[in-house]
Amino acid sequence: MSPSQKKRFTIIGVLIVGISIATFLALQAMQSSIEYFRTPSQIKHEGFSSEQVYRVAGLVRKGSVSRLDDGVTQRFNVTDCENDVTVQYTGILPDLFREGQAIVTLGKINQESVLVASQVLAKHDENYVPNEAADAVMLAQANKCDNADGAVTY
Amino acid sequence: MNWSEFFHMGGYAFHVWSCWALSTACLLFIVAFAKFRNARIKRDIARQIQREERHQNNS
Amino acid sequence: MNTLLLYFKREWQLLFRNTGALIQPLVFFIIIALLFPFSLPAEITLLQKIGGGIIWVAAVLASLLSLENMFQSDYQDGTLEQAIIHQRSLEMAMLGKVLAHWSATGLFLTVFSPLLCLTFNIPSEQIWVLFFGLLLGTPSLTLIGAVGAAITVTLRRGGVLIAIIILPLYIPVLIFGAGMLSQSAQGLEITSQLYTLAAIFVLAITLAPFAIASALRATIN
Amino acid sequence: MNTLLLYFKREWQLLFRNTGALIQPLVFFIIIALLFPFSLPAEITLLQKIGGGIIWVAAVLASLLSLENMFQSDYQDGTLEQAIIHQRSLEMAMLGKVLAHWSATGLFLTVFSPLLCLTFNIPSEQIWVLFFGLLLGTPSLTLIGAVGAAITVTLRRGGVLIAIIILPLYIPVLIFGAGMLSQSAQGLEITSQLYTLAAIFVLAITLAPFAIASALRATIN
Amino acid sequence: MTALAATHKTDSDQCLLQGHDLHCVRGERSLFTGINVTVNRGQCLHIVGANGSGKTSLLRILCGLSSADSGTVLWRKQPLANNVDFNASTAYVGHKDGLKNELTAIENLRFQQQLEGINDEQALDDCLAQLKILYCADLSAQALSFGQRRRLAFARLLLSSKASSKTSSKVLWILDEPFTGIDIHGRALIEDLCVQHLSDGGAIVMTHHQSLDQSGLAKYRSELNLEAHGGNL
Amino acid sequence: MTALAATHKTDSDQCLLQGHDLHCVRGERSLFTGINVTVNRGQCLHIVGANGSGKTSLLRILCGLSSADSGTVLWRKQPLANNVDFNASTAYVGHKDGLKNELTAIENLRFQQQLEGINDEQALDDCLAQLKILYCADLSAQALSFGQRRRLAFARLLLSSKASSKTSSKVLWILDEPFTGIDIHGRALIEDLCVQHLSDGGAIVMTHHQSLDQSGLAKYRSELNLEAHGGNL
Amino acid sequence: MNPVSIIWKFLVTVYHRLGSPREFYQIAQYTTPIFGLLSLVLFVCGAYLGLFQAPADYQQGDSFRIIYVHVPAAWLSLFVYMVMATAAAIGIIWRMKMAFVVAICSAPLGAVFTALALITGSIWGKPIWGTWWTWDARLTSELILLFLYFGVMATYHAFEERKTAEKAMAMLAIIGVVIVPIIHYSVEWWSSLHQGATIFAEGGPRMPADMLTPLILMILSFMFFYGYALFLSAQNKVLLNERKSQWVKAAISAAEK
Ligand code: HEM
Ligand SMILES: Nc1ncnc2c1ncn2[C@@H]1O[C@H](COP(=O)(O)OP(=O)(O)OP(=O)(O)O)[C@@H](O)[C@H]1O
Ligand SMILES: Nc1ncnc2c1ncn2[C@@H]1O[C@H](COP(=O)(O)OP(=O)(O)OP(=O)(O)O)[C@@H](O)[C@H]1O
Ligand SMILES: [Mg+2]
Ligand SMILES: [Mg+2]
Repeated sequence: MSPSQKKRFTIIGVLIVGISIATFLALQAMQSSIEYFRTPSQIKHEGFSSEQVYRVAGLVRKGSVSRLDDGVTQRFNVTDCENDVTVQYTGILPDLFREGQAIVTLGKINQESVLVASQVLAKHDENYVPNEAADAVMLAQANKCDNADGAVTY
Repeated sequence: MNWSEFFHMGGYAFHVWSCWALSTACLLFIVAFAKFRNARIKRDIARQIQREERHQNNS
Repeated sequence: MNTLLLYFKREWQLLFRNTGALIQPLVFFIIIALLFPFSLPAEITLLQKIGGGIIWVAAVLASLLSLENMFQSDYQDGTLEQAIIHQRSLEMAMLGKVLAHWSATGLFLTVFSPLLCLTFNIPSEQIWVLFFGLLLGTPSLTLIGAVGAAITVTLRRGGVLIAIIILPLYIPVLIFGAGMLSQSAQGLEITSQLYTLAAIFVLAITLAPFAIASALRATIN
Repeated sequence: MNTLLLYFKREWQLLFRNTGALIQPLVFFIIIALLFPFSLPAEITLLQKIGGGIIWVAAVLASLLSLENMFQSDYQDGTLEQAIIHQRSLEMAMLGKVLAHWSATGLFLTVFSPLLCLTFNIPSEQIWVLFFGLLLGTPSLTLIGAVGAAITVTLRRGGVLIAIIILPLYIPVLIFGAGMLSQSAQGLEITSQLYTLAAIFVLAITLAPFAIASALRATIN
Repeated sequence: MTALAATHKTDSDQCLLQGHDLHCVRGERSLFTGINVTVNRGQCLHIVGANGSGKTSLLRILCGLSSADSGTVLWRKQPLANNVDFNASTAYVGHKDGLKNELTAIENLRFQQQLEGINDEQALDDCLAQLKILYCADLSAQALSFGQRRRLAFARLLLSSKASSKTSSKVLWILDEPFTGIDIHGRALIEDLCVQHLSDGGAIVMTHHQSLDQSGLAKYRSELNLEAHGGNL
Repeated sequence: MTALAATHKTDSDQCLLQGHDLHCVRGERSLFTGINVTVNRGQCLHIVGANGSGKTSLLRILCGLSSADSGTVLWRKQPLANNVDFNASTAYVGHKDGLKNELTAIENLRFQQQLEGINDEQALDDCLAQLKILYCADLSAQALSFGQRRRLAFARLLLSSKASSKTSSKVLWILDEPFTGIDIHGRALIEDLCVQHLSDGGAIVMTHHQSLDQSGLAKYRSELNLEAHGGNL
Repeated sequence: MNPVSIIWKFLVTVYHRLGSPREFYQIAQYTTPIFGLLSLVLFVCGAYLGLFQAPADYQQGDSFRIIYVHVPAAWLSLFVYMVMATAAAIGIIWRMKMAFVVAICSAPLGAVFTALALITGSIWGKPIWGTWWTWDARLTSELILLFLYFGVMATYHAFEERKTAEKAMAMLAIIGVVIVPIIHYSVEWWSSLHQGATIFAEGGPRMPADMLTPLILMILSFMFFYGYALFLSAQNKVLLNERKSQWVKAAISAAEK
């Protein structure tokens, strides 16, 4: 083998080894997916500190939406069908906000275990359905927790 | 469906129309810009050819 | 391998000749540590909360800013030309240079980060997270940055161009590195971020030397 | 005066040749603005609170970092020698250079600061305070910095030395500038800070040219 | 030095570097076209041409720093790109010295030597002495005068040519205006070194603005005039 | 040019620059001691010496860039420091070109002209044409070849010497190895320009490694050999 | 002769003809209007179907019609990057002049598509999510893509010598290609606010045909538009690069008369 060829083989070898290690590590990373938000169950099990800002995601619990006395603050429960977190929010809610909708909220949890949200975002899924066929779908969505037999993931 | 209802877009007029308008405008701009540049390049090259011809006639 | 070590050694020799370059990251750190308390409203918890983020930003800026010099002086005095002509493996030579560069910026920075953390009152579990994050992240920053520096070596004030080129590739490292910090502050797992940083590092260290060498060959002519 | 204008003009000409150098502060700003959201925990009000301070720090860093290039390239290609030999008033010539430099970093920065404030959600009264603070403060930063740059011009990587020399003189500007901001956030008077900044500026612009010229004459031989 | 001659004279192949139909464009201008060069052992190719005629450009193409717009360069019949043998056998001294200002003269040389895997302080001193700059061995390169720097660059060239490790003796020297800034004695010195190199079976490609007729190189010289190769100035 | 000659020939004082007992130390070494020089109008002072003997150092002392360790330099009998007349009457071309890479050739010249408060595009073209580099007027200095850069530096010198404003015509040229990198034609060209300048009543201080005996400058020349002045190499 | 080798031969011919600037210029003069026309027709059909015929979504109502510009722009932003990087690689490996032209002409187009995807996405997100921006994986990575395009353009224009500029730009384009899979899979790898795949979802599109058809039409229209714009600007670039050559002068003189 001439020196030039030897060099070429070394390069190829290095590339193959390096890329396969990188792929392995990347796969390992995928195993424990990085979370943009946490679920109510996680909050429940791991506890919370009132200093921390939490981003919690889940479905709006059916029949939990209520308006406080001041007329602008709303309260509702966010659920993953196993545990709930009560959320309190002052401000304009996204248009998609409704019972059974998946949402993401951001805020601190106060002494009464109520998450005082500074932001409420709706999470739209990948299903597009015409208006005419909507009723059944919407009902199914709102009753998702009733139909589910475990935690719903988002 | 009548036109005003159509333009109203179920209350999302601003969002829908601004997106569509912006997209069309961008696409049109790309084409216009390319055509404009084409004309300018051709003009410049033509001028250069003329200059060279003049130069050759002189010498 | 020998080439790598030699270049590593020479780079360090040059740094020692020029103490200025050696203490650059430290000075930079001190500057940041000094400037922020002076310029932020006087709330004690504030610094503690944003301290980790600031340190990461400082690390990114420090690597970004030291990049311009990485190949520039070699290019100007002609040693780079010599390396291109003579070096059997330009990749190895440049890797040596880059690693020396990292050890003088990234490693330094990492080693001093706990000190900075203390001045920011950051809790000690977080200090470790920050430390390992920086240890894993800064080599990638330097390696990726070196590619940008190599592409722009012939340009006189390439600094900005490096920044523009490199920033998109820096952001992921920053996201995972700093993300690790805020995750751990919330008591969440950080293994996934660690793996990702490691993957980025391995990828960078295998590919960057080739990218650097071919960028240098392509732009110097 | 003519010399001043000519040097001012040429510096701008050089900057325009090199768009990189021209947009440097802007890019720097964008980078800082980008890096912080990536690296801080996700709180919307946080950025708003520390935004002003970050912008001041960015301004200080931007002037600090652009200093190294101020006389270096002139020294390396020999134009500085030419100026020393030929210029009847080296002071004026260098003042022209420095002002051009300021207009490309400090002024730019100041002009763009409101935009940055918007992305940080800073309230609009504060934007004005920040704007005028920067307008008054950045020239002093550049002038003071230029003295440091002149002292270190013959050193290869003088950047750090500049930083060390200059930082003590920068901190007062920073304290009064950023102090103004937190004062006004609490609804307090800010005239005293404004006067101090103005005094610093006048002092700097009278003394700096002489300091710069004699530093250059002394170090280049 | 005789070792170098002995090992290589046995090669049946005398031809080191070949350029076929080289063409170089810079900006809008075509500097030269249709250049064919062959560099054999024991030959000194002198490239002449006015300022800006493309001498430096040609040299840089020949040593692989830049690539021609068309045409090929061969080293011992192999293409230049990624040619490890070429890297090991060629030395280039251009307008830039390739010296580190922060290091002293001898440290600059030492680094070059270490790259070749050798450790021989004596050789460093010898090289400096040969170019009569031993007295500035411990000055940092920054403190050297213009001519002293050029001499130091030459000392480095010499060092790597002398190196006795298997593959790394430089057979081909590529010199861009080697006598720039060097005084009369130094010039004679360098010419002698070149003659020595050539008679040992090495080859040289150089540019120089004056004629080589009077010098010791005259009998090895062959000339390539770039102005004859269609550059349109 | 004749204007320059006319105005200045009437000066009773022919003596421009004087150095008394100059002594220069670099690092630990004393480069030269006891140097006395006088430069008169119409005189070309040729400083000779081996590499590293201190030619460049002397030139820089004479033009006020650095100061001697002892001894004084006088310009028209006045000390050099803060001497506005000196600044206006001297031009220096050293190893560094003093060109901005980012600017084109003609822009580099134009800046020089503007500094003298003149605005005359024709003159710029003339200077470039005189040095035969008009064809690269619009190339950025970075793209120029080594020799072209040197020529451009010379064009700038010429430009400021020609300038017709009151005080700013350069009477004294200080040239450090002016022929470096310049081809044979260019060299003849520059020699002619120097002769012209001398015969118009200017003066030149220069270093050059070869003898000036053969050149047109021979009859204006006086030589100062640094090696005779006690530098201990 | 078997069909495979015929096709192969044909491809090789096309490759060589497209590889020469002159041939490319001539071919482009015929193909450009075809691409433009196709794009226009598809756009009109898609817009008509999408704005008038497609039913409103049950949740988003009429705001979902933004999909017909958002998704084509977003897809194209990725597609253009792939084309650019491939062309850059071809240019570097086989030293093909036209490949660099394609790469550098794609960059601004890609940047526009990326900017469109970002802006339309933001406008859409405001009513639907309740925010126009959040630092979520999909949005962030798309923003990085925009910066990458800027970097590629800036690199090209920073160098004076064109050959160097092309190589430097190509290198950066190739390095940046890692971002494309990251953007595409970001919604799966990270729990993200942005929705997952609708069209290529598991078990077929999650969308009825009368919503899907206009979407497909619009995507095709954008694709052809990209081809059209690419041809236009590549022609400009070729003219500019080769303006000293004889054939350009001949072509321009002919057009003048
Ligand atoms: C700034 C905000 C947004 C950005 C940057 C963005 C970016 C993107 C990108 C890059 C894609 C292409 C992904 C791929 O091909 O793999 C995409 C697809 C898509 N986006 Fe967005 N998007 C944004 C907001 C939104 C919003 C608010 C919605 C609607 C709720 C939306 C709905 C979609 C849909 C339906 C697709 C097609 C999915 C498919 O591939 O089937 N996007 N977006
Ligand atoms: N971008 C450009 N546009 C036009 N011409 C250019 C460009 N870059 C370089 N050139 C020209 O290419 C030539 C480069 O020549 P090169 O440096 O090879 O000359 P040389 O023969 O070595 O000259 P010298 O004797 O002065 O060293 C110069 O004439 C220069 O003007
Ligand atoms: N710090 C220092 N310590 C010792 N010697 C020094 C130092 N700085 C410079 N020198 C010496 O001073 C001299 C400077 O010489 P100068 O540049 O004036 O030489 P020159 O005559 O112009 O030479 P050349 O012909 O090579 O241009 C050199 O010999 C150099 O070695
Ligand atoms: Mg040359
Ligand atoms: Mg000298």
